[in-house]
Amino acid sequence: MGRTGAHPGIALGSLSVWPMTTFDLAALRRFVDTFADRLHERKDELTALDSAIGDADHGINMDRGFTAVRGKVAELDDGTDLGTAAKTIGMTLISTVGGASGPLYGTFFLRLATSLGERSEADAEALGVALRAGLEGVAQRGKAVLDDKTMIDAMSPAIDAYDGAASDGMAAALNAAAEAAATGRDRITPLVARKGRASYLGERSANHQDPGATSTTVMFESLRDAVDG
Amino acid sequence: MGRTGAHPGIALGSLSVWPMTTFDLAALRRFVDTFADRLHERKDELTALDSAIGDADHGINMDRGFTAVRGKVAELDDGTDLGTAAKTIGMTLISTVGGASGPLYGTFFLRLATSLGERSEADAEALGVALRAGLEGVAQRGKAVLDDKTMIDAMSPAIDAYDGAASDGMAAALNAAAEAAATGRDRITPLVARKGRASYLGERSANHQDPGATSTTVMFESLRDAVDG
Amino acid sequence: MKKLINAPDAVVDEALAGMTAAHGDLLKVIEPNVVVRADAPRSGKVGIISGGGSGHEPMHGGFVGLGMLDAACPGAVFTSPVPDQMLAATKAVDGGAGVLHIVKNYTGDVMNFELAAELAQAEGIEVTSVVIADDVAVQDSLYTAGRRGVGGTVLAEKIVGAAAEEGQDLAAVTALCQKVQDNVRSMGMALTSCTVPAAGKPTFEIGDDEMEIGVGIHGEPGRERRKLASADEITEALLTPILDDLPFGSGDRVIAFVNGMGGTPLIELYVVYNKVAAMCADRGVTIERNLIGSYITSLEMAGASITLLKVDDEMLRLWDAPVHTPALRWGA
Amino acid sequence: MKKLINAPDAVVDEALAGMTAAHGDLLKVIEPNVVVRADAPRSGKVGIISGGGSGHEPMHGGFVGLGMLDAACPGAVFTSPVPDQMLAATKAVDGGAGVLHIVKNYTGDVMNFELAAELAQAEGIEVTSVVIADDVAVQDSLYTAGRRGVGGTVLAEKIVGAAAEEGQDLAAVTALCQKVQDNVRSMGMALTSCTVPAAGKPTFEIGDDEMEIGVGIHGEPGRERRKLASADEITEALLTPILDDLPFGSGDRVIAFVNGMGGTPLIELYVVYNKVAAMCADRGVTIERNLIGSYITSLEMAGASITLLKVDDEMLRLWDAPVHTPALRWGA
Ligand SMILES: Nc1ncnc2c1ncn2[C@@H]1O[C@H](COP(=O)(O)OP(=O)(O)O)[C@@H](O)[C@H]1O
Ligand SMILES: Nc1ncnc2c1ncn2[C@@H]1O[C@H](COP(=O)(O)OP(=O)(O)O)[C@@H](O)[C@H]1O
Ligand SMILES: [Mg+2]
Ligand SMILES: [Mg+2]
Ligand SMILES: [Mg+2]
Ligand SMILES: [Mg+2]
Repeated sequence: MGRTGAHPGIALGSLSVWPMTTFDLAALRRFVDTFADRLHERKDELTALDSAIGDADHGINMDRGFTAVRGKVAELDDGTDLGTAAKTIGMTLISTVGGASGPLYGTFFLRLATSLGERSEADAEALGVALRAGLEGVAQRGKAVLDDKTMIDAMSPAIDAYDGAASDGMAAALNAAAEAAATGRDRITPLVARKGRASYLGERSANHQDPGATSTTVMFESLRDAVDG
Repeated sequence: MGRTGAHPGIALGSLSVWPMTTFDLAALRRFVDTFADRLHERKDELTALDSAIGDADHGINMDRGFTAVRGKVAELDDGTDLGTAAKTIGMTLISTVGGASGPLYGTFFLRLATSLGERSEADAEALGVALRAGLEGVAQRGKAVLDDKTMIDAMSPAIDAYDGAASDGMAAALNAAAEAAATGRDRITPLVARKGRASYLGERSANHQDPGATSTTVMFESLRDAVDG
Repeated sequence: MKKLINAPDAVVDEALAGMTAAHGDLLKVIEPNVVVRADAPRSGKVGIISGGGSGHEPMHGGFVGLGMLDAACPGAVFTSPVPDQMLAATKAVDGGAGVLHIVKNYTGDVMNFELAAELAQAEGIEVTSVVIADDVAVQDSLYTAGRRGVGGTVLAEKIVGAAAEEGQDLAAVTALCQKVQDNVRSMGMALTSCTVPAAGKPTFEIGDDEMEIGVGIHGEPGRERRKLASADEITEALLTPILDDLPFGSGDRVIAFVNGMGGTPLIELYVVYNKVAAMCADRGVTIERNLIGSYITSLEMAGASITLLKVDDEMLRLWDAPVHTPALRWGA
Repeated sequence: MKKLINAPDAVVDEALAGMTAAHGDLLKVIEPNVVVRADAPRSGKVGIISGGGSGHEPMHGGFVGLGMLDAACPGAVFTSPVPDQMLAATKAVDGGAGVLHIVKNYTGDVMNFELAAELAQAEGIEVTSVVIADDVAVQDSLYTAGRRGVGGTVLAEKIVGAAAEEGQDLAAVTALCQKVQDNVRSMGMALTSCTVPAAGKPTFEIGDDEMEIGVGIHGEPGRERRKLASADEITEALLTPILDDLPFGSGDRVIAFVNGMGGTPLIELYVVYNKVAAMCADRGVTIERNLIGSYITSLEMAGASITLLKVDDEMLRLWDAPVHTPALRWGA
């Protein structure tokens, strides 16, 4: 599941053909494995980014969190609905990551959970709605706005791009999201941080890549590859 | 004064001609200046030797002490007797150097002072007697014996050599002393220290030059050059 | 990386085990990694809890005990603890009079404490929070994360802990903590970086003739890199912005706190204090009490911070009140 | 050289000025550089003095005050003080009941204290001396300088200070100090060297993967250079020789002291203590009290030492007695 569906059809009320990609527990598990793998591989890179303008723990934090998440998600029954699964991810992150990224990524997945509810599958639209709910949770929790040089600057354009491409199907939308996240990550590199630890450096935070925007980009790439792959 | 005397003569009861070199306050002042200069120049070298097998302060200690001694000796009246002058050196060293070298060098000069007494000049023999009294003071105070790898291993052969050459005059005797000090200093380099801080290193103290034996060699060289100079 | 540790992942747990072994009379460690006063909960007493990343020892675990904290929540090194810890701490120390959370102003700490407070309140425990943000190296602004919480936290925990110990209620204790926050200012500097155990290498590179001015307590670079200077110049660079910020002026009475970052020996802190005393005297500021030592650290970083707290008789009385914790002890 | 100092030659004097400014209630500094208890001399009380090179802070100046030292004589960095200091200290604290000199076993310290004791006795003051030589890294021998005095000195000063404070006479206090010396053993190690300010560069070079085992407290190399090891292995390498030397055996009661060398943070000392506690338990040795912190240091050296003192009820009672000094304080 989670690949282009076996029975494509014409979406009601739409002129275009919606590829029948859906997001289900298997896709979510692939996403978690992919993201956890990549965080582990890129742990030192993320920590090095955080050394320059933070406290040298972002890679360590994310790796610790998703190692725990991977274990929890593996334990879930195959019949678990998406809301319960996403809630497990969110709760696990909150309980294991700490720092800024723990509550932020944790809230992201908790809001996803609320939005996905008892669904066992989400179509492109439902996933888009859920992702936007996640983004809003992160924004509320962290009170960061665009250009504060945080993960928001990767997450927000990613979800805008997702919405813009959603009519082309989940795979296309997630591809657009991953590319927009990377663009957002790079766009803010020259900026001076106004939120998070990097803000304490003032002008010295400019011209450094933000660790959180980087891990968020990895998250959207993992999501794309888990669905598309 | 302090050079080969202006009126050389035949020593009574001796077949050889004793050059009439005497050691007086002017010679002592030259000695102090020379030794103080050289300790200052070689401060880092002595401290480096002490870094290897001690606590990295021997050059600093000796320089501090002889800087103070130089000032005190400069203040002495020109009519000051040798005993008083040597006592000033000893007391100043004891009051300013600290560490092992303070009491040891201090005792050396205090014993010299007692031996020289109210003399205003010392001939080669009297100086030899005084130097040996100094050596005995150092040995009593520090309880080191030959081959313990301390300043004793430079001082003791130096004074033996002095005595052996005293009949050739003070200059020759001091020359022999300086050479014997250097030989003693080098002879003990391979040894394992049994006294002082270097002894705490056990076998690791072997094959390092002893700082105190080095400064003692500088002392005898300064004495030679002050008299011979 | 040269450290007396067994494995990067084990440092925090093993240090907590060492604390438990050493100070069983004062504290215990409960799941999930919460240092709790041995006699908690104390009925009718407001519970005082704090927490933050590890690597700042003795803060906060070393301040658990009579007259100071009821519990401390140590996160991973330099990573704020998770809400589960603060929730467990809050429940463990609640004696029915409510619990104050003393939070250092870092995004992570603030969010994790907030989550815990929400959960505790949902379980019926009254929780208040005061955020300490005393670092004058960071410009204060509504549009940023604001100032960091640094040395002032130690003074707040001592004074507020004394008030709770003598039975003041949650509102009074909370107001007092806010008063300390309003009157305390700090600034720090680093001669060297430090190495997060799990990262394995120094957070930043720094030349032999350089220093970082305006650092926090997480091994992060400071506001500015400068040429190494004398202790007097460094003290001026830290203390002048502190004095000017509140501002502290003639007639003011203060507690002066000279703090080592972990790798700086006490002899150097006294050299710094000597200049602090002279500068305060010049401004007519009276140092009523002082604290000199490494109490809020950044692992093995070499460097120091200075904190001044403007006090009144009441704050002084609470400062002098008995305290018995692993790291601060007097009158008991 | 990265230090918070103004000039190498000024460090000791400025640190003493800082101590005076900070702790005027406890101590004063008299010429020639002697830290004296503020209320000295105390009539009828045996005076306890110690001293040694500077660079070991808080030892000894930080231990001057109620229930510990009456005076401390700080020499230049790592250089034993001069007899003038000990003579002035002895005269300043003599309350008619005599004065005990607690001397760490270094040739320089022993000789300078000896000279001072002779001078003081010549002035009619009764002086006794006890030499502390507790470092098991050094083989004990009649033909060498013997063992160094290290961590045991701190415990001796506390216990003996308490005995003097409660009015024990010179003979009793001297015998007690000797008893502490006879029952205390220590050993230390270094991860890094330190830099004597006047020397300007590290005393020894050491690789990133190396450590020195069996170091003293003067930045000197140790008995042996080894590959860096885990905290548990290091603790075993230090504690096993200590346990075997006295020896400490099943049923023995001890004070365990884990000491930082100046540049090692507290979190690491707790990791070490965790292993010390486990090893003592394994041997059936009961840790009755502990002391964990940087109390006898080598400037900014990273490293640690371990000290065990076998105690009886009387020594424990004196350990627990009130002490109020800049660095150690309880019960007061
Ligand atoms: N207020 C905020 N809103 C959104 N993201 C934030 C905020 N503060 C920090 N971040 C993100 O968190 C990242 C740092 O995470 P991490 O290093 O794990 O936590 P900490 O800063 O507590 O050490 C930053 O790079 C940034 O992208
Ligand atoms: N017991 C002793 N007898 C004679 N000389 C000694 C003795 N102990 C040490 N020394 C000498 O003192 C030198 C060290 O002096 P110094 O470094 O100034 O003192 P410290 O060892 O106290 O730091 C050694 O190199 C050695 O030559
Ligand atoms: Mg971080
Ligand atoms: Mg030396
Ligand atoms: Mg962090
Ligand atoms: Mg020395």
